[in-house]
Amino acid sequence: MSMLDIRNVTKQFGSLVAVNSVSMQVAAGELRAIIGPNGAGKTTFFNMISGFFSPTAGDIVFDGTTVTKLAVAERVAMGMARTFQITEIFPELTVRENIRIGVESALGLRQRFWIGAAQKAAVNRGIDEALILTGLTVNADRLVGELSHGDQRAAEIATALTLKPRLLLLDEPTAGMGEHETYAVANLIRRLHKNSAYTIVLIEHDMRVVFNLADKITVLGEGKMLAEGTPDEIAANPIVQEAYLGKAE
Amino acid sequence: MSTATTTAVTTPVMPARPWLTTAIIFAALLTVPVWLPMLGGYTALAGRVLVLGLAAMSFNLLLGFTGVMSFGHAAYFGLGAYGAGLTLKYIAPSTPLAMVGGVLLGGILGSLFGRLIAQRRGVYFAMVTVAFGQIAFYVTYSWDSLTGGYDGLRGFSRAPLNLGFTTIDITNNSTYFYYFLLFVFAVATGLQALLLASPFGRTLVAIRENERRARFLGIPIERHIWMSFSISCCFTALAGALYALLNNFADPMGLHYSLSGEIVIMTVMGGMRAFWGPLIGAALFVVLQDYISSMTVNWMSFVGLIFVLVVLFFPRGLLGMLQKGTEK
Amino acid sequence: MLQLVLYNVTNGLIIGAFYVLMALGLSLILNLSNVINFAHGNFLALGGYIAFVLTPFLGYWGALIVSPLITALFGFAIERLMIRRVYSRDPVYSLLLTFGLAFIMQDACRYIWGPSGLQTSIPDILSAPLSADLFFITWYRIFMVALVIAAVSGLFAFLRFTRVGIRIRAGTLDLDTVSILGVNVGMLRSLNFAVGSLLAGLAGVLAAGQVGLNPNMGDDLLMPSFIAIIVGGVGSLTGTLCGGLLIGVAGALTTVFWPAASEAVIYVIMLVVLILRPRGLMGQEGMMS
Amino acid sequence: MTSPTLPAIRRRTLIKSSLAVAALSAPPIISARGEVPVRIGMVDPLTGTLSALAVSEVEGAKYTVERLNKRNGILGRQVELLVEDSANDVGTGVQKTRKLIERDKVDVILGDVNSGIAYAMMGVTSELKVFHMVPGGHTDPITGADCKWNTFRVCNTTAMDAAAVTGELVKRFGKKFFFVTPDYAYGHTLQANFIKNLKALGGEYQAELLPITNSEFSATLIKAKAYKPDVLLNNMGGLAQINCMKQFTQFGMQKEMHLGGGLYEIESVRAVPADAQTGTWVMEWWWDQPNVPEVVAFVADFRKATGKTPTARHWFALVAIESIRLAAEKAKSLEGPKLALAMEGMELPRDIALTAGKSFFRAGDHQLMTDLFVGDVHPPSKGNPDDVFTIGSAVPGEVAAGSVESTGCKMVHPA
Repeated sequence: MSMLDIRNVTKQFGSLVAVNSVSMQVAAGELRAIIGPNGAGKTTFFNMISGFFSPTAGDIVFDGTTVTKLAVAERVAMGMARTFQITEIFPELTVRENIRIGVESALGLRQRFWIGAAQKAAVNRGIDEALILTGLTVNADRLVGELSHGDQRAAEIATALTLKPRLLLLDEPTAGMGEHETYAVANLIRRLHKNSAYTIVLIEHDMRVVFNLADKITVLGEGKMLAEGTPDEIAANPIVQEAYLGKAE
Repeated sequence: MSTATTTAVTTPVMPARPWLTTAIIFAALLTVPVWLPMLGGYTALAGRVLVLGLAAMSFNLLLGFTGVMSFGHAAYFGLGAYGAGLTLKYIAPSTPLAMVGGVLLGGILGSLFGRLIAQRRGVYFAMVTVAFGQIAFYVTYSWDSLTGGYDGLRGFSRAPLNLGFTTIDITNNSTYFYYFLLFVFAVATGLQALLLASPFGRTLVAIRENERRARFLGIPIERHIWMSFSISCCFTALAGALYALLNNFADPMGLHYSLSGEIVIMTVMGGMRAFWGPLIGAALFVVLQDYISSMTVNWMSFVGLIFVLVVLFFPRGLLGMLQKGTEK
Repeated sequence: MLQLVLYNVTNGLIIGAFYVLMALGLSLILNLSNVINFAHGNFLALGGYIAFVLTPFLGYWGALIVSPLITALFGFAIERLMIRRVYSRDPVYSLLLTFGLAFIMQDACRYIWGPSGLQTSIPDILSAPLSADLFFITWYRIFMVALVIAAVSGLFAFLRFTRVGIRIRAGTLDLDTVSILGVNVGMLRSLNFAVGSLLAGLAGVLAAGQVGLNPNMGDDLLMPSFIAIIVGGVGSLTGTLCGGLLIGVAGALTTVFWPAASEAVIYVIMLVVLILRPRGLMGQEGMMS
Repeated sequence: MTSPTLPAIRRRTLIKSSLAVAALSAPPIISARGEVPVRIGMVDPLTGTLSALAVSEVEGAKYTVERLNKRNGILGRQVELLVEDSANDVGTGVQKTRKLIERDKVDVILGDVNSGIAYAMMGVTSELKVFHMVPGGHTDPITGADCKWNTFRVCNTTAMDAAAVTGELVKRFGKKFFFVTPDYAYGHTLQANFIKNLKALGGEYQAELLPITNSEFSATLIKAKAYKPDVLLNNMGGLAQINCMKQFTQFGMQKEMHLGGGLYEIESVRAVPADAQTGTWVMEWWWDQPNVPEVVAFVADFRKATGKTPTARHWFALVAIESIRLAAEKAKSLEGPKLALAMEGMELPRDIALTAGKSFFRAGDHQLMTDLFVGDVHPPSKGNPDDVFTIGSAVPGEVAAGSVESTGCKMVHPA
């Protein structure tokens, strides 16, 4: 059974059809990349999956449950986590505090006014795990707002990981990064996928990253699904080439 | 609330040396009856600082630590005062019960209002809170038979504290009453500090720092803003109850939005990102106002000028600047 | 009875027209600059006082025209000197700034013109009642309503047909895009603030003829204006217009049946609207958040 | 209607009075003779809606203190006046009272024009056992149900005003009244007092309660016109009172009924246009009493000293401070309890009472019993801006006040 099953979702804003009847299945443990030229509807598609807004038509099934109309918090509780194109962090807090908020929320402590020693220890373990997994241990006590772009992204991913998500949604994880940082973030994603077996869906512009990481690629264009397949299949697909390079003479 | 504010200040939740700051503040507060008269002050002034300081600190749970701006907090302050006064007048002459009465009245109404407005943000939140505050003002002002209307609620006074083994006379001894205020203040601010250090408190800071990220960590934002609003109202109402005990009187001006504005300026003046900032702001504001209003009838211009100068030149507030200074 | 009701609907529209003048100015500034101008009532008072000073020199009609323009200039200067400095900051700062400004302006009026009320004169022709049967409607009231209608039509025409007006409307919807298109957003905001002040100044001159002048005269109008905006729906000027008229009429109608509740009723309306339709009568979804 | 020179006059007055206040609150100067001066603390709303009245009271107090210091002071000591602004806010008023007593160690407290603040101040003064004089806060309970051993009052109660004016109105115009009353405690009390007196005279009435800050009276006036009363009784206060009268005159209703009410202070009368300078009202003191030589002398002296014609507010402050002097001389002390006892029943000489009738502080409720002047307000006559009132009759205070029992005061002295 697939982890994520999207059935003919459509999103209309007024007269504009941003996403037009797209379907997609992502298997457990898969790393799926979504690509497409600007204005293809990638982010709208992503926002419907994560619950930012509901589709106009169609259904989204997450791990056997229909989540089409559920609010963000409910999807998060079911194990969906995401990052954003522009890094969304708590800039005035340290890396550790950023992660702590995620851990406490994941452990269901978010409305507690008091926690015991055992829970405190569990929280600290969760924080350390996320720090190690993302290689942020050395920067743990620095303010996130002061870190480099790549490290901020890593911190955002670390915070998302605290939720122990069964599905990790990454919106352009390498956007606006230099060569070096892109490499580091791509490596981090690879580790999460290969070593920790996370199911990941990501939107990405950097084709080297996409073709290196993805198990399968979905290509969107003008709100429609253009193609789907392994990196090799996509690379050879004339429709994709046309969408990206324009119609051949 | 958003990352886009250019006044983004890189200060942690608590000052670098929280215990030192706290120790200095309490040492100063404990010795007020000794040093204040020497500087030409008087104990009642310190009482007012404590009460308004508590109100501002309670308000700051919202502004400074949740990133939500209420501009109608005087309403809950005033309701707290009426709650205390009505309890003393109609239920029982007990000072602790009066405080409970004040907190319940301000807290419950604040909580109900909060439920209606938790999904609003920014200036719109502010605007709706002002309007709501004016409803409360209007009702106390008009409900003559219960509240005494325009003339205020009279005919009650704080009762001596009966501790079982002894009775403390806080009715006629202003020094005892000051220490009583200080005790309540310490307990309330202690609770606030614990709250902010708790997981719940951290979710509030998370909402302030980045609402979208907090939402995608599974924090139910509206619910937490509502809870924060309710808690803030309860503490503000407690301050209001103390104000009623201080004056042995409650009047509708205690709910008016001009007092809301003063609470906000105290908070900003002292530093809204610092735990003790609002207290320092309240002290500065109360003393300045007391001094200026004795010197000139045009004190309103000076108070207005304080607002303008703080906003234009000292937006971090006093403690904010000090913290920035020590970090360098 | 029916007659009494009709009388009061008329009266309510007159009062509502006042709220509308105040609230439209507030609303303009709020929509484009995201600032709640707490000093708006003081701009109103200023307009009234300036007209009082000018009347001996320009006569009533001259003062009526010139005073709002001076108020607008003053608003423009205040925006340039102070308010623009806080646009990029947390909204708490703009609130505090206009709040402090309100204190200073009120105190300045008190200092210059005295704490107790001043009376302005209106031309005799305007102070007479329409007729013996319609003794409660003076020509002044008719004149006020006519002027408000003219001002509001003028404002809507300005927003619809002039370059600046169209840009203000566009900026309300999406300021970033407008600035990318090369519009001087700073100047746009200043002009917009000036237009808001102009409306307040006009309201001040009209109010002075009706209830006289005193330093706090704007305070009583500020809260109804907030409520007009909330009820009408933030972001919609038409909403503000309807909100103002609605609460004006509701207040006046209540006077017929339960006079003591005539102030309370506008708060009740706001509560009902917020519970049943949180975005206001004509507000767009999401505008309030 | 309005002269262009008006603002200039106002401005000068205001600056002068604000300077006066500033000077008064400057640090105390030890008097040349070396003894400790008698300190009088005064709390009044110098800012806010009542400021015009408060400024008059402070001027009156300042004049009186200067006059005392030129004579023998109080108990042979110089007198010093310390003024604080209550800003028309209870919390501020209470705080300033504590400041005056605790820090500045004043001997007696005066204030406030706002009855609510005056009442709250009584809590502080009685707690600290300091003598308290309320020169001009009108709410009845101050010398009624909530009376205190240390508090005396100069100005009338609303009950006295209502009783005095009702008789005059019924005698001159008729027994059918229409009340326009603000919907709060003061308005209710005032209306109840009018109705009590009206019923005793066999009258009938209709009443309408309105919000305090009401500015639109047409609906109410339409109802009044339909009722065809002899008198429209305007109980509104401040701006609402004036707007009610303006609309009354604009609608031409003065041809059909008479207008009247309780208090209409000269500070307000002078600030309104001619169409609101009308009706039958109470003046608590009036400067134009040509048959009383003490008044003529005082008015001349006050004008010389301040350039102004004294108002009831000036007189309140004068009576308050001079009475304290008399009581202090009688008690040979400024201690609260002794001063209070000395003042009970004390009769004021005519050069202080400034009226022909008998004036004294009634022991049972601490209320000053003095003549009330009922008469007609009119636009300035003979070009004198202060000549806006003609006395119809003087009603003795005791007649207007009724018995001590009827006030509800039960005076309890400290043990």
